[in-house]
Amino acid sequence: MLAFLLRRLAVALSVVLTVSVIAFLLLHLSGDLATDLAGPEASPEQVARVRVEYGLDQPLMVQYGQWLAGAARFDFGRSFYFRESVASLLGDRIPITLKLGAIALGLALAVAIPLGALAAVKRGSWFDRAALAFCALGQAVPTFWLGLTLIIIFAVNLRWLPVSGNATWSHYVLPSVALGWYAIPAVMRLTRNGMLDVMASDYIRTARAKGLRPHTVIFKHALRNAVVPVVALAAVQFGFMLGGSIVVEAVFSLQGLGQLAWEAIARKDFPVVQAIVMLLATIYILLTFLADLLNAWLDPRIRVA
Amino acid sequence: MTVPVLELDNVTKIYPVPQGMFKPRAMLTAVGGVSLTVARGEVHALVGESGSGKSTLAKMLLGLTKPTAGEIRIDGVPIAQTDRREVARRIQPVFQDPYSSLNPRKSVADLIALPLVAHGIGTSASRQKKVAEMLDAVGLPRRMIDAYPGQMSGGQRQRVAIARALVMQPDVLICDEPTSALDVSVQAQILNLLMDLKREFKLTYFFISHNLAVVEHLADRVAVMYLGRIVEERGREALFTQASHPYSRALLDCVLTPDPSLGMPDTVIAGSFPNPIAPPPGCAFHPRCPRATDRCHAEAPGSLPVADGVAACHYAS
Amino acid sequence: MPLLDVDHLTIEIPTEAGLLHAVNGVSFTLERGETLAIVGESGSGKSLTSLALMDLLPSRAVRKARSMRFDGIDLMAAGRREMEDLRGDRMAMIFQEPMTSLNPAYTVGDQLTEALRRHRPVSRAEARDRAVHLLERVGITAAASRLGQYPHQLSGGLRQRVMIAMGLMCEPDLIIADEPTTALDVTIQAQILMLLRDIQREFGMGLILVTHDLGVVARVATKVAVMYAGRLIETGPVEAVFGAPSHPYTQGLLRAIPVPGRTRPGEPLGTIPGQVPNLIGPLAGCAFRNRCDRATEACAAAIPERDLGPGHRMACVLDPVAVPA
Amino acid sequence: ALANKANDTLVYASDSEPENISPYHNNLREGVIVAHLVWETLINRNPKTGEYEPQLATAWKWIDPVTLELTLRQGVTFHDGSPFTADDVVFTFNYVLTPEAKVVTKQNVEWMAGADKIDDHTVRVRLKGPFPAALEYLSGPTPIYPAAYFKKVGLDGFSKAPIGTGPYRITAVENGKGVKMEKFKGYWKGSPLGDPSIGKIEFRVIPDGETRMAELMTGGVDWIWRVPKDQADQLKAVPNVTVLSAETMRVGFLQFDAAGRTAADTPMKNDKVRQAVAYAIDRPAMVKNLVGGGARVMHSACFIDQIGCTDDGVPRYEYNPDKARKLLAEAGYPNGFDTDLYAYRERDYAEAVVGYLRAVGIRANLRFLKYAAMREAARAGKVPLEYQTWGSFSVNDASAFTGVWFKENEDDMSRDPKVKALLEKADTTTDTAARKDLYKQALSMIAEKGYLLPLFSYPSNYAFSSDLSFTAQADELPRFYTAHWK
Amino acid sequence: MSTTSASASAPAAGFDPVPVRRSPLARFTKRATRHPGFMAGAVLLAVILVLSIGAPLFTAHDPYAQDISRRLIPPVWHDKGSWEHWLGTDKLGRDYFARLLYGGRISLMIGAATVLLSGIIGTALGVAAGFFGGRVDMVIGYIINVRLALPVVLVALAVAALVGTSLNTVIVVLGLLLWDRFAVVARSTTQQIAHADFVGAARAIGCSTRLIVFSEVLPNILNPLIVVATLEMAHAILLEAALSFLGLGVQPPLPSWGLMISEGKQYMFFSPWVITIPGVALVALVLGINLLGDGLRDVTAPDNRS
Ligand SMILES: Nc1ncnc2c1ncn2[C@@H]1O[C@H](COP(=O)(O)OP(=O)(O)OP(=O)(O)O)[C@@H](O)[C@H]1O
Ligand SMILES: Nc1ncnc2c1ncn2[C@@H]1O[C@H](COP(=O)(O)OP(=O)(O)OP(=O)(O)O)[C@@H](O)[C@H]1O
Ligand SMILES: [Mg+2]
Ligand SMILES: [Mg+2]
Repeated sequence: MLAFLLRRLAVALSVVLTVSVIAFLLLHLSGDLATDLAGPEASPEQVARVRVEYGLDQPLMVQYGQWLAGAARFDFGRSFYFRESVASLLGDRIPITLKLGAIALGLALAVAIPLGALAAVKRGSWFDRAALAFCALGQAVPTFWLGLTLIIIFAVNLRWLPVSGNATWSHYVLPSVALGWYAIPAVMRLTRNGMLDVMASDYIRTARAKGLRPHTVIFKHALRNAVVPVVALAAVQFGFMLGGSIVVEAVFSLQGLGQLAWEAIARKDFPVVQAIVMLLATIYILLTFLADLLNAWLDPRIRVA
Repeated sequence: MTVPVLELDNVTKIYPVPQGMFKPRAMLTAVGGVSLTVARGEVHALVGESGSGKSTLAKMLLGLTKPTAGEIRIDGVPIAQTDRREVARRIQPVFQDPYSSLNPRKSVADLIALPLVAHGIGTSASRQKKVAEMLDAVGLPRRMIDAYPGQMSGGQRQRVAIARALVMQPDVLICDEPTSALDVSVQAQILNLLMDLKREFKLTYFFISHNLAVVEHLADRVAVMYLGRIVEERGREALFTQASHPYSRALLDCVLTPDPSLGMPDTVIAGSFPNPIAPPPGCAFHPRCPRATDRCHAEAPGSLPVADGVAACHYAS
Repeated sequence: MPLLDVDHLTIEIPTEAGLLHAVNGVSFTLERGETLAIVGESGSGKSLTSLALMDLLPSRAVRKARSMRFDGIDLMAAGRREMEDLRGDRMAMIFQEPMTSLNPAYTVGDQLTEALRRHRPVSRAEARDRAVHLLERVGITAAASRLGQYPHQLSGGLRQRVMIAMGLMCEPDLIIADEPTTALDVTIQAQILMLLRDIQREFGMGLILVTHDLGVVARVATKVAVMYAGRLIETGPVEAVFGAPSHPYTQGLLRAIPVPGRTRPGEPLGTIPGQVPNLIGPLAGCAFRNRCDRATEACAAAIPERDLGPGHRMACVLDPVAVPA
Repeated sequence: ALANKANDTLVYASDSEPENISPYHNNLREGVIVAHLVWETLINRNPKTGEYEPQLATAWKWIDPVTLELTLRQGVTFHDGSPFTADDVVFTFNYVLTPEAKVVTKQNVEWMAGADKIDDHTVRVRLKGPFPAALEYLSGPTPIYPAAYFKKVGLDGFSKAPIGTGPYRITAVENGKGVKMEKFKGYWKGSPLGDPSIGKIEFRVIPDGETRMAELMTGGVDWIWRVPKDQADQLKAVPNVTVLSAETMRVGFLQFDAAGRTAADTPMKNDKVRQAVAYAIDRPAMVKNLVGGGARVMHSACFIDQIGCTDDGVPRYEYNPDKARKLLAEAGYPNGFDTDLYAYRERDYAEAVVGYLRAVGIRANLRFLKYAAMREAARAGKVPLEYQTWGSFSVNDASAFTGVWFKENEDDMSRDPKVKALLEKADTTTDTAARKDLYKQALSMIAEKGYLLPLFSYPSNYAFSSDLSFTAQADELPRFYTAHWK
Repeated sequence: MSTTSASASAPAAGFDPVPVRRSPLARFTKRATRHPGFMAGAVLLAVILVLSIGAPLFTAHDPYAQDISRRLIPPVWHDKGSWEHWLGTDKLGRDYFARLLYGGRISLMIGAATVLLSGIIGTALGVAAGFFGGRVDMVIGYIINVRLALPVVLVALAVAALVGTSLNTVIVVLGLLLWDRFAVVARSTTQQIAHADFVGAARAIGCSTRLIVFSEVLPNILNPLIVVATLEMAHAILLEAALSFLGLGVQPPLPSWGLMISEGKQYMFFSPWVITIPGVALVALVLGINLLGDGLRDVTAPDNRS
């Protein structure tokens, strides 16, 4: 188990490293940052000064090394725009996005797992069909459009919920729905398919042959095995959600990471963009790592290897 | 003395099995030091428990995987020095599961013609003709030429697989449990067919099975494998009447003939197949052997000559 | 009163291509202490028949019968809960695939005690004790320590033993074993079969053994039922059926297997030409007639059941011809 | 925090957040608004009269052309209760002049050489040279910081918890979200800014225009601005929302690669092509239908009310697509041509231009970029056609427009030495009439050659809760300390 | 054997030794036509395809022709609507229906081109990983991991912002980002296939690796890949819409549906149809593709008993 852990950790680390190279190159091969940084009115001397100030005159390898060394200490340099440490900028925004993602994921799981399981148990019924139709439809609705529609209906017309901001929990309702929406079909389908597979498996037949009550069969024997892949998917979805929060945060003017990223891209604030790419990638990798652990815990075949 | 068509000389296959990052990879000896000779025109059967290395041996004979050590020779020429395609012309496989051994996306004609295509033999018309001939040979109606595997029964598929194996007119057919997925009535058909084809095409069979009744019916010589090693290698007659190795004997006891008067055999060996990564010391069979002694525990037996063959048991008499 | 009395069991499954007549009017009885072997080719309906007894058929399958009684209980009339109470308690089942029949997520102990605690008001410790006892009985050493293991840590033979122990937890009156040894090696197969035989004797239960291996049938069963295309074509005491196989199909089967000492090596084996008919749609008359070399016009009509001796019956219009054994 | 009258909290929203709340360290309009609420300058320019009035300084006099002596007001305190003295003024000015201060808009302070304390309530500001606009700057972008506090916390600390002497004090600076302010109880009486009325003011950053609007409609915020015409029109129909429109100095225009820097054979080099473009665009229709609210069509390359700017006698291009097509054919492009239109704001307007060009056969591909990126491309000579806007830094003189776009500097895309010569002469001429005439000649030449096609002036639309009494000034600086609830 | 009359009396039961011969295509058609989801998706998609590809047949309006004096005319069901512009006009007075039809082309084009690119990349990687296993598999698995760790929207936005936005950029960026699912699916299916006996047989026959990959492996993993392709196409279309919505996708005056929503957003409170119409079109398209993909999965699934 420990070896399994360590190996997974090593892989995770090297993935993070590769992502860091990509994030770094992506933004540094794009052109002369110093010109951008110095601003439109800058003279060549000013540009040169900026270049030195931000270390942009160094070879790319050196710049990368310095940046990575900083990143390892959660020091991503200073924002070109805010001239403030990127880490502290991120620090303010991370909780918002994490909160949003967590609520959205919670919402999605809370809706999708029971519905998916029920659809599988009642396979072929009208409920199952409705659930599948909902899946197909759900995946077809663009997040941003859903967000706008939610605003029109629930915030502007009905005035039930606030439009934007993050002051109270009620502010998170609409964005979470918009963000969680896209994950519901995937989780639901996976739960349903997993349940179908499991329900058709020999050990469920064994459980039924023991005369166990249907709820024991479904909840103890079936769901436990059916959610194993859901755990991994949930982690992946959470990663996607953090990445996808860019759209939702833009729609709902939530000042989370996504919003910061979008603005930073627009402002060519590279240290911030880099840091966010890295951060999201790291969170994703961390999550899949945790999901692996959770899976190992849920599935003794991995745990007791 | 003529050169045997197949010779295995101390063939060993070791698979490294990863066991985690910081543990060294374990070495699994799937096949350990197997030496065999198969004479032209004979049926050489290989029996043994699941996991004893039969398929691995077959794969090496087919050139699908390389032995870790030892040498395989066809007509005296080492396989390692032969072009793989040349090996393919001489040795062809028939697999156990006729469902997975045929590409479900291909029609019977394409399946049977594949070896010709792979070796660039003939035009499409001549291939077509050849396919038709092969269908006749394996007893399939010609109208099935456009059928897909999904439309055929298990027996029919196995016939297609055999036709494909024969289209290049090989010398040796490696049959890895060719009938164990089939019903008895179909099994009989396939066994009859194999025997007919052997005569017609002068084939040599390397026949893997765990059904000793089938082996007895078909084989000229029989090798019994246990945990990657040949524990006994005899002519059929000798093995079935006077098996020397306790494991062979146990296997024979377990042949359940449809005779209600016999009841269950009483001499059933204990235990189950040991872990191939950590095989028992000494004679690998000793933990299950009713006659094991301290010597068996300590010392691995070599091959002792017995009547019409060899046996690897200290007490083979 | 027989332990089990099945009269005219029919199972139909609607499929894409049409209605599949998977089991067609199967009747048999089983007494306590008897072992009934159901044999037949793949797809002949053996598994469905045994699942039908347990009411474990796939949901689409439709089960019909004139009557089906287990120890006097009308299984056709029994409700879902009644069946649940019977299953695992008075009737138990052992499946073919020991690799997949145990839930990978729970320990052996958990899965063993579960059945007992479901049906009997026993404490955890009592259930555990019984599990240990039974594991030992089925020949598992260090039984107590096995309880904490997960199925994947056991070999196939061990798992099948666990399955058997699981079936025995409530001391059922009937055990149905669906090809319990097909996936196992020959030496292990012999061990498991002996175990089943011994246990059946010891507990005096009824045992239904589903298999396609005639050798197993001959050695283990007291009664045999031969199925073909969803029908029972010959049934009777094992000595009678093997001694005087009467139905052309049974005869064909017995001719097709090589028997060391009886068939001559290298000689062609007897074969049954053709294929099993497709069971979709109505099928009148004898299902075997297209493969039967003695078929006549009469075979297309309804086939009567004929008594051939005490308990020995077959479904064929032809007079049995003795075949050289 | 809920916006509205009942809570006595005015929430205003805008799209951008200043990179640093310290007024010397950002150059964003949003920053300027906060600066005027929280800090004070020595002098106040009355927005109505244009007169300079005492604020933190009660009196000032020129000792010599490069020395200004100011007498400071007594009894003023900073938001932390510490008194305002000459030290604060001296510290502020000397600090912002140091290179370490990294003041963002250097021209706001660079005219000063330094400040000296005469006594606790008298300071002298030394100039680098004679600078007639000194009072203008002392009444604008030069707020006074608390010396002691700033020295204690440094810029970083200051930008997180800034204090000034202004009518409102900051209670929270929330990165990415905005700024919270409340009325400063200790604000001195008799300020020219008047007595603030609203208890709490909150600035919220809401980047998305529609979200701002939704918030306004649902009462989440009380005040938004820069509302596009259509929304402004529609908001007028919404109960409880008041809409206010006013023209600004900003002019939208098209610029052409007349110098041929993108390619030697670019169609943009051809006078007829540029004129064709001018004829192709229905500017009155754009003003009427797209821009609306106080905008005017411009015909000269400057804002018409700027001193020196005139369109009298300057050639005009009416909307005439047929003529445009004809000109194109004459120029050798009977089937039109493909080009790129670069733009950075008001995508609708740029798209409309694309549509008009398309109608006469010029297939323009819109390249919508961020300002800096577009400017970089333009300066590098990669832009054939550009949709630009210019606000002249709010300087009320034509030179502030023409000087940027025609003096053969990097932003000049036509690079005509004759135009440059005329403009240089105009900029330095003191005689008003002569100057005007020179501008007229230059502007006529620009228009005739079609170097730059002025489109229209930009209006600004404010929308706010009808509970709020708010007046807008032409300088685009909302002064919330004068706002009050109805 | 005298079964002629017998089989005549039992016509339906198949004594025919070769079961009813149905070519894979016939089987596919039969199953497909019985699958309501598949049919619904196919019809929906067909309608959209016909409408957008044959756009000039359905509208006389030029999607680019503007008339800013006739801006924001509401659709015909609205009080102020007219049949001349039955879906109304946009902010520049362009006919909304025409833009919708031509916009469909863009969405379809982006979907198809992206999937083609990502499909090739992903399949190549996946097949290589699954087929060769070992080190190759490790490396490719690693690449897939890295790709999955990169936040798609963010990276796509950043790249678009850097290299400039255009139709081609969007296609290339999405194509380079969306191959992961192809790779994962191709890899796992190839792994299964590579261990199937028929691949072993092909090797033993002497087939070259190339022949094995192209004639034994690829045809057998095609079905799941086609399913992935449809789903990824939907994904790409949605992503393009999201990028365009954020202003970093396709550029005006191209009438991409995402862009239409983005532009219509300004008017959403007072003229909701400007986002509803392209939104519904987008939903319909993606729904059609998704239904088709799901249906395809069911229809091409191997027969199984349960
Ligand atoms: N590619 C491989 N990597 C690692 N171990 C392998 C590999 N292939 C086979 N083995 C191991 O080698 C041993 C022999 O396997 P092999 O398939 O040859 O047995 P077999 O006798 O054919 O069994 P069966 O009767 O079940 O077909 C087994 O323990 C198996 O787990
Ligand atoms: N769930 C199902 N759906 C459709 N058909 C089924 C289903 N289960 C079984 N069948 C069909 O019913 C028939 C009888 O099946 P059954 O499993 O009883 O056969 P069997 O005799 O047990 O065969 P085997 O020896 O292969 O286990 C077969 O034709 C099979 O295809
Ligand atoms: Mg094998
Ligand atoms: Mg079965």
